[in-house]
Amino acid sequence: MIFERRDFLKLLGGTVGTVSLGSCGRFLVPDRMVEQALRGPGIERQVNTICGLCEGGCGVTVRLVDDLPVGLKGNSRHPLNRGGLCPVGQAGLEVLYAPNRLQGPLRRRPEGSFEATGWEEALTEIAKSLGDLQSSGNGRRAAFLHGEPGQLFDDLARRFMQALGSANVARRRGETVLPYRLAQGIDQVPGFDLANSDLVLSVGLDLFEDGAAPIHAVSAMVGSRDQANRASLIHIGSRLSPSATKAAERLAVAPGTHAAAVLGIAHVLVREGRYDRNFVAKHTFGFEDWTDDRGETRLGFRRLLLEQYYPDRAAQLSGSDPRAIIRIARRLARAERPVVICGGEATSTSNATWTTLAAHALNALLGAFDRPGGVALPSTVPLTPLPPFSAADGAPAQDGTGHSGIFAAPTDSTSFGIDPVEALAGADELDVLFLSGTNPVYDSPAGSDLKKALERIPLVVAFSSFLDETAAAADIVLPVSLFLETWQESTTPEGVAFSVLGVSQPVVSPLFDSRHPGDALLELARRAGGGLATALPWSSYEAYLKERLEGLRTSGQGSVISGSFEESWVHFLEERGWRFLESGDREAFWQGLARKGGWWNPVLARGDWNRMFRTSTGRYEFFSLELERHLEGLGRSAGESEPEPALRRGIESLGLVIEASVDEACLPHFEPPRLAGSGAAADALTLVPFRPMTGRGDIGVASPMLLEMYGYPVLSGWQTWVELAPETAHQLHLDEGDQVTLETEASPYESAFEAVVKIEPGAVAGAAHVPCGLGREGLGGAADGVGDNPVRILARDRDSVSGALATVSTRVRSTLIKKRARGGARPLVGGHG
Amino acid sequence: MTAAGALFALSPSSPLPQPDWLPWRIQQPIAFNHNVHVEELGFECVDCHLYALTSVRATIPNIENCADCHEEAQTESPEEAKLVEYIAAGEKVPWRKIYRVPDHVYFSHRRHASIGAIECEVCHGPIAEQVKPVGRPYWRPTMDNCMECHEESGASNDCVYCHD
Amino acid sequence: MSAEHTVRPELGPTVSHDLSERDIDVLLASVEQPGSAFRVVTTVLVLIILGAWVLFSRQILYGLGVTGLNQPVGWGFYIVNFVFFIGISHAGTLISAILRLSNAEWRRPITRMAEVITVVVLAIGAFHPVLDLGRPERMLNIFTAGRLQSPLLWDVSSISAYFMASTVYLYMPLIPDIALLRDRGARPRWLYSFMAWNWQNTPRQREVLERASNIMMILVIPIAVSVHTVISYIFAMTLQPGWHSTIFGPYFVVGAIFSGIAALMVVMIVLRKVFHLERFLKEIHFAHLSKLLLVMSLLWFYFTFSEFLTAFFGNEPAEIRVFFYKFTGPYAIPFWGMVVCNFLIPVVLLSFRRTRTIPGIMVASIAIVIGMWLERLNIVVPSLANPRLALPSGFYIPSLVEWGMFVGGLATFALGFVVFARFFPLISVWELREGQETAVSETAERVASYLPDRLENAPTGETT
Amino acid sequence: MARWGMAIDLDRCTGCGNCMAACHQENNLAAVGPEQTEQSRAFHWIRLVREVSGSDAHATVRYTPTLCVQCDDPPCVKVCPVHATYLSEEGIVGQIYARCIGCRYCMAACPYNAKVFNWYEPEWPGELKKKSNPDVSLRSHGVVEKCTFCHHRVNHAREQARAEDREIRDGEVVPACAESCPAQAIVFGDLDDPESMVSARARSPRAYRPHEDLGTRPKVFYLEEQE
Repeated sequence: MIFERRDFLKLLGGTVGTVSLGSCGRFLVPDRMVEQALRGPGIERQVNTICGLCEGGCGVTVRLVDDLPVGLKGNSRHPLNRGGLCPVGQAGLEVLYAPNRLQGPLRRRPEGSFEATGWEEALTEIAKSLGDLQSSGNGRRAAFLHGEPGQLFDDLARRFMQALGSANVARRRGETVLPYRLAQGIDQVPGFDLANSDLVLSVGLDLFEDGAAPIHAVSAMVGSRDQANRASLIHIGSRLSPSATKAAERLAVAPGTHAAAVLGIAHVLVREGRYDRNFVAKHTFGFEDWTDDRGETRLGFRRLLLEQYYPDRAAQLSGSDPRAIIRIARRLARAERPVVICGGEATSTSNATWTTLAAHALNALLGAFDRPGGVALPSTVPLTPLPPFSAADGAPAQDGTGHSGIFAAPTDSTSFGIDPVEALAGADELDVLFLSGTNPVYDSPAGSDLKKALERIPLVVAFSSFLDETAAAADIVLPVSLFLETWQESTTPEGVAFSVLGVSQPVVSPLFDSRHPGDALLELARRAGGGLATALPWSSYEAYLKERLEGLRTSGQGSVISGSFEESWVHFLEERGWRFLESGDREAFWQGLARKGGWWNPVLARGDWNRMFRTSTGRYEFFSLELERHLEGLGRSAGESEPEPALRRGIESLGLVIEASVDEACLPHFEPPRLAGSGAAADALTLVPFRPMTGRGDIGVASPMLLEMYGYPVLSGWQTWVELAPETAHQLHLDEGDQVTLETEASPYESAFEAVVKIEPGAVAGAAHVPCGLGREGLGGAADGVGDNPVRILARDRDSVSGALATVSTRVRSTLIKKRARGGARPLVGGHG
Repeated sequence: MTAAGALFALSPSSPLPQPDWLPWRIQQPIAFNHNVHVEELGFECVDCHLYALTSVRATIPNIENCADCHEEAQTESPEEAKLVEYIAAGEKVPWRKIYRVPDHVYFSHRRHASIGAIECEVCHGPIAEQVKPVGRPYWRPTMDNCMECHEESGASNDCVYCHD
Repeated sequence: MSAEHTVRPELGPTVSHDLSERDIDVLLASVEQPGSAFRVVTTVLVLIILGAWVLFSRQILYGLGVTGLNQPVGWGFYIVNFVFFIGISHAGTLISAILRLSNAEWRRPITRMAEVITVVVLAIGAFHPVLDLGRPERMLNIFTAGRLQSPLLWDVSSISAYFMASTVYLYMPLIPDIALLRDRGARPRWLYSFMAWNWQNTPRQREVLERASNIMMILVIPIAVSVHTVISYIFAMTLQPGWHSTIFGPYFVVGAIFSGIAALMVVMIVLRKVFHLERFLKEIHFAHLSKLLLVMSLLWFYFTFSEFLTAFFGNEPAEIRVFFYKFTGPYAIPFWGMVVCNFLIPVVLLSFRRTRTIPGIMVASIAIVIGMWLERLNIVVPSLANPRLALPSGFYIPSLVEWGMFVGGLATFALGFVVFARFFPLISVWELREGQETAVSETAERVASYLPDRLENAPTGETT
Repeated sequence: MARWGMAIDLDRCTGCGNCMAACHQENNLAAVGPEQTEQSRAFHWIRLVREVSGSDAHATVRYTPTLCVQCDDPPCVKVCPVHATYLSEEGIVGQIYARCIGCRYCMAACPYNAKVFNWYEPEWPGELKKKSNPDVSLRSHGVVEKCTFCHHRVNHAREQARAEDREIRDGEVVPACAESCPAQAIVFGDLDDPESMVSARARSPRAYRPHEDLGTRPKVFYLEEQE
């Protein structure tokens, strides 16, 4: 098209000379591209790649005019999003060109401020430290925390640390896998086959905006289906999210009480006998009362349900409506292929593990395992295994010699795991810390502690595209190339039923002096030499990816992402035991993979119950024997030797109030959520932080568009809001548009959280829902000083069992600081036209 | 009257040849000779303006194209010597565009030259006969001019076809 | 009412008294002895106007963003003031034409001021839409690419016609007075001798002037009516609730005349005081005008009542939203303020002889001017603030720039008068003189013609 | 000649906001910033309008993607004094930014509040302007703008179709909002072609047009939610 119009380019053309005479000598858009754009023929090209802005890894198609990217859209062939693209993905180019991106490596001066440095100097310095650790055998004094979406990067980071002799690697992820381990014996969040389900019960998860792959949920449940066989959604939650408004049935429950409602539903299913008897009989454990080794009768799930969770009580516990509970249960029973998915606020509480167990138990009652539209385990991605290596000090890190890393739960811990940020904040004896793709100082309640810990660590290396809160606390900040500038991969997001591996290819050469963290790690390994260099021999991250992904070709499984016809053809062949061989040689396969944007395997291995249930009983465990063992172990370490008292002691150490029997603790049951702050005060609200669609991916706030439409469902932009139910607002004498502060008992006044009131009819009374992602500082972009960060005032609490962070943990009081100045609500009207 | 006549003669819309010193006469860095290339050497327009039929912009050829023949001087022409210098230095020739439309106008060469089968000469005039670069458009791309031609040729004058 | 002015028919066509030289001195005092007060007032007003333009320069630099306008309230003070000022303009030419046409003899000292109001205020009002344009530099597109289908273009035509007609209509009766000033040697001489158009007061000239005036006064009435009707069409031609109303044409015209007379009264009272014109602008004039005002107030109420009753009774959701936005919502204060100012205050003050005094009339008139401004605000903003779709209702808080331009507009209005008074007599000298020469006899004749014919003059059936 | 129209299936729409973002990027909309947003000047050519019925816990909320409905009898076109907004041959209500004088009469006349105004010169922090779509001109301050049904995409499709000497196929033109919708709630096409997807949806018993009572004959159809 006519590019002269682009006055920026004219301007740029004019200033290229000036800039090149200037100190840096870097052009944001290379000369060649400016020239092309000004005079080029206007030839359009479309390149498929993967969005790297959140953990979802949707396929995107980049539109380039004369090699300049001018638009992003969803890749219509990508199995995850099928052409859809969320606002954050749409903002990809705004992030790419964000004026506040880091332009080169930064190094902290002794007095504290940053100075620009080069990659050469920065890498040399880091490599030196690594070399020292290596030679002194102090590899364990290094740690690596990352939040990169791809499994392959995680592998690389682990190998890197392992070669260094350290087990201190952790990846921050969305959902904790513990409940699935307890019930199913698997170490992953299983897939939920939304695309074939006819009824999805979402417990706490705002399926269409939150979760690992919301666009996948929309396209699988609605987009790719016609009117007749669309999946209905039932939503159990405290907030009236857009998902909740679209749900066919909605059950409003008080924050943290989802389990009660879910168990109420289970009660109805069981009492009316409308559960999958066949599945329960064949593949589950602990449904009926059972007798243990010592001959004692233990409580079964059935009896627990029937005795405890009759709808009236379930409704009373969750503050919901018994009739709705019965209605939902019957709807589930009527459905042919229902599935239950749990997440979001339901798994952000101190009782999250039991809540997830309860929700997952519904899947078991419904026989949803291993059938279309149910719970599935995505097939393993057949990556080329990493070549074996021996670590520098000859001792692989997790060798059982006692050093299992700082990210493993300490031996005296009551919970299975520990939140990696808390672990890091509490760790001493660290010399080097790598942080990549994560911003815990900002988004973790332990952030302030972490910040102090970072000051103690001699060398903190942060990989980041922006000088975010965490990078600002690092010693060396290495700028990261964005997904449009580099090779990158993304692996199956949590909860997706098929396996997918997206490949992101560079569309433009890096605009700034940035690299992919993988490239930097490989370079570091080379420089540090020794075991590191032998363990990580690849010349570049691209070469590493190429080698690992070669396995996809040789395995003959799955196929490169393709159109719907080809895709169903592959499906057809593979279901009948055929193997669809990808086009010939290695290079051609790699080219095809890059061109199409990825690989996927839609085929689900069916009937493999040993893979599905890897518990000690080989069944789905309503009664979790592993949990029992854990609790008993806790009791034993506290000095009890007999199983029964040990179990009781173990439960006590969790700080629970289970009255009936100890067996309940090992079964899905309702445990009241722990909420810090005075619950007695009449005006206390439960603070429920949520992640809006626009808040996905921490770097989303680099985009003015996202900020402007941050709260589009409640017509809000550039501010943090708090959603209150009408009756709650009325009680507190608040109106739409009022500005309030939310204070915890612990928080001093000056750190009180500020927000603007939005009245949400249909939200649960007594809850204050606030969006995360705003209240940024020091990013240097549009987001600075916009809104507030609720994480700041959260009480630090964790899930009693898994040790994961609990963010629905705090009670707050609201104080009006400013009445609505103008605008605000109008009499609301229904109907249209 | 004389003054008015002179003004008219020098005005950008005058059909008379424009002296080089007029500010609105666009000067090119090299006095390219279309005549030699087209009439004598037999090049077609699209041999150098590669995208005239297939894309939005015809593009002005630059050293990549010119280097095919002019890596070394073919003649004694001082103008060619300049080009050879540019090529040797690997520097782009800063050609200046003569036909421009504003930002809010969509003009596609393909639409006109290829789909509409309009000869290049209709807008660009007898460019092939020129021994020196032209200093101003033969046919000025004003809205009136566009619409007149559209009217005559039966093309649509609907605003959104060209404005966005 | 003094006795000497009471003309009884039986006295016949006698001239009761002449306009003395002293009277003429008083009438021309503002021109001949402007004094330092003139300079001070002019300076102050010019400073205010300059201040407004300094504020406005921000709008020129940055665009309309400096106003308080937004989506959905895209029109605000500029349009409100446009309608308001154009409304005021109806005081003048229209009133004066009607009074002249109906031979209302008491008009003579009033018409000039009325006509000046029209011209000054029209110029100010017509400028407001230009202030309101996002791209004023493209204003000429209206002429090069105008579409007659747009009510805005009707407006442009109608207002420019009205402005032309009013200017001519102001100027023509001014010629004999300019000639008088020329003859008295007022400075600057070139101005008066140029503008006097060689007026020698010959019978032929008088005849031409009279005929031209007659044509103009007939011409100007439909134009004036069209102006405000067409302005109302800007609103009424859209589908917006609160605007899409057939009553709007007459409603606007009535409102315009109403506000115009009130503004005229204010101007008359002020100038009477400033230039000591008590002997010329007498209570009888105010009494007549205030009765007219009272009638207009009632008429205004009638229209308003009809307008809102239909909206309320119809109970159409979009309409009723606008209705309650005004009655009980955010615009309750402007709305009820308007009712009080336009109806309660004037009706109470003007109905009773005890309050129908000059101060009473002044208060009522000022109230009406404010009330009518509020009415324009009530028309423009609430309809825009209440979209049909389920959007949040809009709000509008005028910015400093808009207030500045409003004050600047008022100052320009005052300045217009000051400048006019500096150069031209505010009361038509020759018309007063003519009145004294001929009016009494003409009136007597006319009145006699209304009375039963005398027997001896009666046409007899036999003769025909 | 086509008569472009759109059908939005509210039963499919999940209120995800992707259409807003896609439109924003496709049509080079500039964010207006916090102060202006506070002043109610933020704009989107398509936005999710939220309707709440009732005010208690049983209240329901629904989201309707709202855009210029491209009336066949557009109230805005009637009032434009300078032919800056007009009804094109193919039924798209065009907005010619270079002609617009910024009187905002069309905004006042539009019963759908579909038009927005550039109160200030649009701002592009840093180099954000670089990512702008070259097919869509950048607006300046003081002009009205609105959804164009992505008519630049229509033009491209028409050009392509004519180059291949054929008619534009149904589904060949996809506006940015429809393209990005993961629920495939938005269908675009020729209303005069009875075979087209959009005609089929427009004939659905669930179909309605916003404010049909006003006689504006919109070309955007909504399909009522079921249940």
